[in-house]
Amino acid sequence: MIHLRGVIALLGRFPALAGVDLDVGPGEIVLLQGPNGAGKTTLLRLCGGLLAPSGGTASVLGVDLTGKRRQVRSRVGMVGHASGLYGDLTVAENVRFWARACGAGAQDVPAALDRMGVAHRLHDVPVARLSAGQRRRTSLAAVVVRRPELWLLDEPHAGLDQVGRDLVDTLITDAAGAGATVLVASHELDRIRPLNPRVVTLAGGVVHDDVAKRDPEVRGVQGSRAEDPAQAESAHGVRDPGVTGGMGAEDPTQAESAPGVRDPEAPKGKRDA
Amino acid sequence: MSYVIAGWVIGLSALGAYAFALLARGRRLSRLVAPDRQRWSTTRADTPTGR
Amino acid sequence: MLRDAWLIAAKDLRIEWRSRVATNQVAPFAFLILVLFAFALDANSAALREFTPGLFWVAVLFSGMLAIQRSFSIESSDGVGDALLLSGIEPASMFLGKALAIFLQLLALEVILAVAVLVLYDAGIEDGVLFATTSLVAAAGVAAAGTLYGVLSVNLRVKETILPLLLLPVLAPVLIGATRAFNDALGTAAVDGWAWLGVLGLFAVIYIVFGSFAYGVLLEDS
Amino acid sequence: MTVPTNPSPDLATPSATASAPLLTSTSSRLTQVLGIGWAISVVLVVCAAFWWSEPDATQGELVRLFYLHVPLAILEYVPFLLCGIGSVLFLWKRSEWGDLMAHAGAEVGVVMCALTLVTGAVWGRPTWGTYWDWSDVRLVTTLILCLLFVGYLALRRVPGDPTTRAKQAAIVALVALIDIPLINRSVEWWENRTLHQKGTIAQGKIEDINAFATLLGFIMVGLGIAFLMTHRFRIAWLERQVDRVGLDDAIAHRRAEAATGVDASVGRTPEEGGQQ
Repeated sequence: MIHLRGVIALLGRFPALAGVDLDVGPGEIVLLQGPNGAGKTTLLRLCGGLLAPSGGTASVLGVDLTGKRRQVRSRVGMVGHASGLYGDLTVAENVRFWARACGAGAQDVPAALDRMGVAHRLHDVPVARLSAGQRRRTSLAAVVVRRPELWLLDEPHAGLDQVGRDLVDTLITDAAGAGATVLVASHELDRIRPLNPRVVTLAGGVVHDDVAKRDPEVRGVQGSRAEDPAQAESAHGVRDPGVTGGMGAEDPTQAESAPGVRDPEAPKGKRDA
Repeated sequence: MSYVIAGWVIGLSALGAYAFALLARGRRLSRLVAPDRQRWSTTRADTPTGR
Repeated sequence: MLRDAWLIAAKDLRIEWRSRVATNQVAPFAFLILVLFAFALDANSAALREFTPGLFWVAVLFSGMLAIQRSFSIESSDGVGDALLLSGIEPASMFLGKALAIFLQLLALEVILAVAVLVLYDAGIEDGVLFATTSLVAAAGVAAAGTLYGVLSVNLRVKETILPLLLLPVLAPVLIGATRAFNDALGTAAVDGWAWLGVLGLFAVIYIVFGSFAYGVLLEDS
Repeated sequence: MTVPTNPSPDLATPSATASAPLLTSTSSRLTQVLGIGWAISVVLVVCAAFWWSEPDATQGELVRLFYLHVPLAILEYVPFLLCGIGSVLFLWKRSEWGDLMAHAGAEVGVVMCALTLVTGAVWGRPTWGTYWDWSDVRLVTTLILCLLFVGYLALRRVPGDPTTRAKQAAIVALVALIDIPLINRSVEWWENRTLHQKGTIAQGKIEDINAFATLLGFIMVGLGIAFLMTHRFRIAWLERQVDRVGLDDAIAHRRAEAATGVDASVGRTPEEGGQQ
């Protein structure tokens, strides 16, 4: 689904991504974490075909990003910090517009709004008058109607109440269960951990740490209580409902101090996806 | 006739000033770039000229 | 492709209708320009009548500039620019949709301004068909060129200043041609207005075709 | 008048000493030849214009300004045309070379264009009794051409991603070049409104002008354009190199952020970095 090799992406003259290597397969849930400015949002935008790589090779959904990026765009669903909604249009008009714009029928719109728990009385309210949480739910509904093959979620839980957060989690699990790939950038590890994601840490525009690339022993120690070989598989994306521990109980920052993964130039273990 | 002289003086001095400004700018900039990346300063006289 | 274009145009018009920026700000501004011309020409009724065609089109261009900026400011708000790119709509459809919405707004502006000059400047229409056709074709040209330059400047920090600087010289043939055609339609000078309409038509066709191709290049900016 | 002062011809520079900054300018053997040729031609044209040619039958002494003005007015289109070719090359093949040539062409063209307007106005004052005449097609066309490319250069100076800016500039250049014939035709028709008599240029009394001096004038302006374009192109190329060196540093710095630990980069947002 996603194959990045030495990808460099510039924001103006600033190299937001300074050589990212990442491979993600279908059905995987990847949690991107890292400090502010580590390049998480840029990586999501790049995978969505919104940003051209300035160096390296990148292919997403089988499309080379240096070429026809537009073929990727219509197949991804992206929720970012901005809502992507027109403030002067109502909730229903917005979702209907985006559904039609990406070629989906407008008949799925009520179902999508229901699924994201947007109350019926809100359908005819202009988006500008919604609260941040309601707006986020509407944005997610606009993505749901697209049935994307790749989900790119940037802080999807921000501004949502407990019910909304649970809805997002269900959305992520269902999407991955249906074979779609999900990339989530989030600081809320506690929230994501039950979904058993593959944790990728970005820092300084490169992949600082990737659970899937650790040695089995290190992964065993870092990973969870289990020395279970299935744990490695779960990190590779084959969803194993039996394993719920995911990253395990240790402080996630410890992962960054793992030996041998510090140098971003170090040879990367290949994974097939 | 004074108009003719004025026209020539304005025209030539403006071109000259622009040319000197370009040369000065080129000198300042070329100090910042390694000589081996200035293709015209190596071994070939036929350089990219824009023509 | 035309379906997508209409989708975009309908969305734009709906937003304009909701927000009332065009009716509350752009149209009064256009009217204000006409009033200011009267002050500038020292309340000289004869001069105002004679220069009605030129004044009319200058007012259209300046207020049209506001409409173009407004049309692209709604696309730069709250991430909808990215969302529109992600929708996978063909750039040519986006261009035609945005241009169509701007075109219809310009037409509405022209109607208001036409009524205003007929009343305020005491202008009289001699050739109604030429008047209407010129308004249509000139608006199409301005909308096409304006859409192209609107998307070009939308993400620049200096968009308010760079758009008129780039666009107004390009629109010079439209100003000349539409003014001359109006000279004929309003009977203020003996010229062949229909020949000038040809220039306006050529301008519109060139920029609609060029814009449809160039819009995609400009969208791929990030 | 603008002989490159660099004493060492680059052809003689051995590769062993190439690293020594013998040449710290945009000059080369080519531009030295062009520059010297240009200086000589300026002297020749001045002599031809003021001493070797006779006053014109209709214009009198004023024709002497024509040997500068006419070549400028005609050859000003060459840099703009190069700008257009460069823009097409960039859009078509993503040629960086084309992009730099387009930028150079636009700037040299605007200088030529402005000088055409100034010399034309200075000539118009004694001829028509006014510096400016709206009924002259070439005056108005040249003015709009100048304004179009002033806008182009303004866009070029807006800071931002070089590739984005190059694309936008290329589109603007093509729009301007498409617009020029339209403007020219419009102004020509428009001018007929008034009964103002046409300018002498429009009637094209080339035979009255001293052919030799005119030829020299064209050579002079042509050499000038070649000289200026070469230097301007190299400046654009140097600027791109400086930019690129900065970029390599930035990437190295960015990677170092990761190597020195995550804490170093906390609080640094892409937005802040993008403005540097």
